[in-house]
Amino acid sequence: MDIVVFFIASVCAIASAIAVVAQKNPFVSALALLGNLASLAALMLLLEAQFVAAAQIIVYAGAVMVMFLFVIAYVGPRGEIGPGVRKPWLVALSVFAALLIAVEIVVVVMGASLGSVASVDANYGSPAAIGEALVTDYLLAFEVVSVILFMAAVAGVVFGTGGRPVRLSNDQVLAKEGESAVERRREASRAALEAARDSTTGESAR
Amino acid sequence: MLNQVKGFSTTFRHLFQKPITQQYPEYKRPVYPRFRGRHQLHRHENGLEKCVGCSLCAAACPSDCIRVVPAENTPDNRVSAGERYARIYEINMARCIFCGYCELACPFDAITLGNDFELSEISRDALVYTKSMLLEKPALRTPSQAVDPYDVPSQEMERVLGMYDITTATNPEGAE
Amino acid sequence: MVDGVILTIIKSLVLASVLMGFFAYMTWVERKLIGRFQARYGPNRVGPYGLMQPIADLGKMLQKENMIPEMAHRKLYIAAPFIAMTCAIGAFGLMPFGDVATIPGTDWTIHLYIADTSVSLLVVAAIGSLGFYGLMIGGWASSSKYALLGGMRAIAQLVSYEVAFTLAVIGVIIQAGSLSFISIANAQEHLWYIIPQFLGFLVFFVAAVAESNRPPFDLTEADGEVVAGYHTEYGGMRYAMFAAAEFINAITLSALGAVLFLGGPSGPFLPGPIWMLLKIGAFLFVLIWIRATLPRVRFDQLMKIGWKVLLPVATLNLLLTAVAVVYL
Amino acid sequence: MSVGIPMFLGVSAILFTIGLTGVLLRRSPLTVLLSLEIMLNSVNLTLVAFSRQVGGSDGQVFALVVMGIAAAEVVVGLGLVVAMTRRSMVLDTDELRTLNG
Repeated sequence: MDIVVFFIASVCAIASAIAVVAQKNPFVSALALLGNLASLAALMLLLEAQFVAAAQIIVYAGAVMVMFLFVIAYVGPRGEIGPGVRKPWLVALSVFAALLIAVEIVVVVMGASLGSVASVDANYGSPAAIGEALVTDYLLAFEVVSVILFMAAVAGVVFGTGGRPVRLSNDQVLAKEGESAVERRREASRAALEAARDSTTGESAR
Repeated sequence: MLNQVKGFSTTFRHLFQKPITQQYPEYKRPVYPRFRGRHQLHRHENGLEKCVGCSLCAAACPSDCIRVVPAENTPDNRVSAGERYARIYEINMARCIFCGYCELACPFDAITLGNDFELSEISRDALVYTKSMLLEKPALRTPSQAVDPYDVPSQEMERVLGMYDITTATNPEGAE
Repeated sequence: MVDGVILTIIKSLVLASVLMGFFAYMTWVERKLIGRFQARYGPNRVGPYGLMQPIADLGKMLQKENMIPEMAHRKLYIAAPFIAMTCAIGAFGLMPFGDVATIPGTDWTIHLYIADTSVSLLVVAAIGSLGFYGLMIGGWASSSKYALLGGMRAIAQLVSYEVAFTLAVIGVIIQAGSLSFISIANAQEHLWYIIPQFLGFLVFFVAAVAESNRPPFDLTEADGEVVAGYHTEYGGMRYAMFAAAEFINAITLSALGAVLFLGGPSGPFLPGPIWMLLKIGAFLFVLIWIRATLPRVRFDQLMKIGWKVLLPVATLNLLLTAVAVVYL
Repeated sequence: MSVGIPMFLGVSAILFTIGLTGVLLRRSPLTVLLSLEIMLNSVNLTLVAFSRQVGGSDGQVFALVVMGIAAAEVVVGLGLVVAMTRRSMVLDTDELRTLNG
C-alpha cells in the first residue's frame, strides 16, 4: 500500500516539476506546481507528518499559489517567455551543473549511514507536538519568521503601489521647465510610442 | 444597526403573509383601455377593406416591420373603397414594438392596435402576420377575454380610472 | 479510515449522493423561501408545490449547448468546473454526523463520519482553499476580459475573508484544544461555543457568507449586474456545476458552523444525523433570510468590512480567548 | 514503513535538480520564481524525511519555517514583477541586467 502510494506520488511530483520548468505559459506552469505541491503533501503524509502536509496545502496552495496566479493573470501575455535562444554550451553547462549538484546530494545522503528508522508514537507529527516545539525550542525562529513576513508584506505593498511615474500636466511642466520642455516631452513620448509599436510588430513577426 | 433589524423583521413578517402574486394563465388581469397589442385591419360596413395600400403605416413604422404591396382595384375585383388596395399586407410581430405610429399614420383608420397580447409562437415564421390574419377578429385565446375587459370595469380598472377622474359607463349586466 | 476501505467507499458514495440530493432540494427551498419572504409564491408550476423544479432545472441545463470560446484554453476551460465541484464535495466529506451508531436489529456498529484525523479542520480548510482554483482557472481559461476580471475579483474577495475566517475558527480551536471535529463536538457537550465564542461566531458567520459568495457579498456573481463574474463564458451543465459548487460550499460552511459553534451532532432525543441536518438547516435559513433582506455591498465596502472590521474583531476575540484559556 | 527514507531523499534530489535547471535556463522571472518554489519544496521534503528518521519534530518545524520564508520570498519577488510590469519593463531576466530600477 505505502509503496504504491509512494510510487504514484513521486512520479506525479517529478512529472509536474518537469512540466513547471518546460511549460511556456506561466499560468499552466503555476498549475503544474500545484500538482507538485499536492504530490509532495502525499509524500509527507507517508512520512506521518500530517500537520506539515496540511500546512503545505494551506500555505502554498491556499495563499502562495493564489498570489502567483493573481500576478500571472495581472501581467498577462507579457509573462509568456520561452527559454529563448541560448548558446548550446550554456544549456549543457546548466544541466551539467544541476546534475552535479544532484549527484553530490545523492552521494552525501547515501554515503551517510542512516541506520534504522526511529519508531514514533501516534502523537508524532500532530499539531500539538509541532506547536510545542515551535513555541519552546524554536521560539526565536518563529518570531524571526513573523518579522520577515511582516517586512515582506510591507515590501509587497511598496512595490505594488509605487513605481508609476508621476505625470505632470502640461501647465505644471511649463511652470517648472519652460516652454521648450513641453515640446521635448511630446517628442519623447512619440518616440517611445514608435519604439513600442516596432517592438510589438517585431514580436508578432517572430 | 436598528434599521437592519427592522429590515430583517419586515422580511420575516412577509413569510407568514399570503403572497400577493396573481397567477397569470389562470387569472388574467384586464388590460387598460388604451393598451396596444395585436394589430387589426378593419373593413367598411359594406365589406370593403378600409386599407387603400398607401404604405403610410410602413413609412411611419420605426422598426420597419410592415410590408405593403399595393395593387389597382378593378371593377370586377373590388377589394377596397379607394383606388388601390393592399395586395400584400404583412406585419412582422417579432420586430413590432407596439408603438402605435401606424395607427396614427393611417388616413382611413384602417389599422388599429387591439388588446390581445398573447402572441408567442414556437417559430419565427409564424410571427409574420398576413393580411387575412390581420383582417380576422383576433382569436380569443383565453376564457377571461370572452368578456371584453373594457366593457367590464374591474375594481382595478375603476381604481386606475378614478385617479384621472374618469367615470366609466358601468356595464348594465354587471358581469364579472 | 476507521471502518475499512470498502465501508469507507460505501459511506463516501452515500454521503455524496445525499449531499447532491440535499443541494438540489435546498435550491427549491431557497427559491420558495425567498418567494415567501417577498410575498411571492416561488416555484409552483412543476409538480405539486413546484417540487419537481430541481429536476426540471437539471433537464434544462443538460439540454443546453456546451460551447467553448474559440480563444479559450480548452483543457483548463473544461476542467475548471470539475475542480470547483470536486473540492466542494470533498470538503464536506469530513463532516461528522455523530459518533458511533449501531445498526438496528444487528450488532454492527459504524462510525457516522468518513474520517477523523488530528488535523480534520486543516484538511477542510485546505480542500476549501483548493476550490478557489476552480474560479481562477475558469476565469483565466475563458480568455475573456470579463471572466478574467471576475475571477480576480472573486479570488481577492475569498483570500481577504479567508484570513478573518481562519482567525475566528482559531478561537474555537484554542478553547477545544483540538483540530479534530469529533473532539470539538464532544467538548461542547455542556455549553455550545456560540456562547463563549460569540464574537468569534459573528466574525465566522459574516466571513462564511462572504466565502460562500452568498448575498450580500455575492460580488463574484452579482446576478443583478450587467456582466457575471468568472463564469461569464460558461453555459449549460458547466455553469450548473459552478453554481452547485457554490451552493455546496455554503452547505459545507453551514455544517462547519454547526460543528464548531452549535455542538455538531449532539442534542437531546433525536439521533445525531438529524440534529446535524437541523443545525445545517438553521444556518441555511439564516443565509436565505439575509439574501432576501440585505442589498449587495460595493467592492470597496466589501474590502473595508473584511480588513478593517472583521480582522481586528477576530484578533480581539483570539486575544480574549487566549487570555481566558490561560488565566481562567 | 515499507518505503525507506533514502527513497524520499532521492525524489527530493531529483526535484531539486529539476528546479535548479528551471532557475538556470528559464528567462521569465515568473517561471524562475516557480522553479525556486520547486527547490524549496524538495528541501522541505528532505527535512520532513530526516525528521521521520530521527523521530523528533525538529525537522517539521524547520519545514514550516521554510514555508514562511518561501511565502515572504514570493511576496517580494512577485512585488518586483508587478513593479516591473507597471513601469512597462520587459519581463526577461536576460534583459534586466542594469540595476537602474
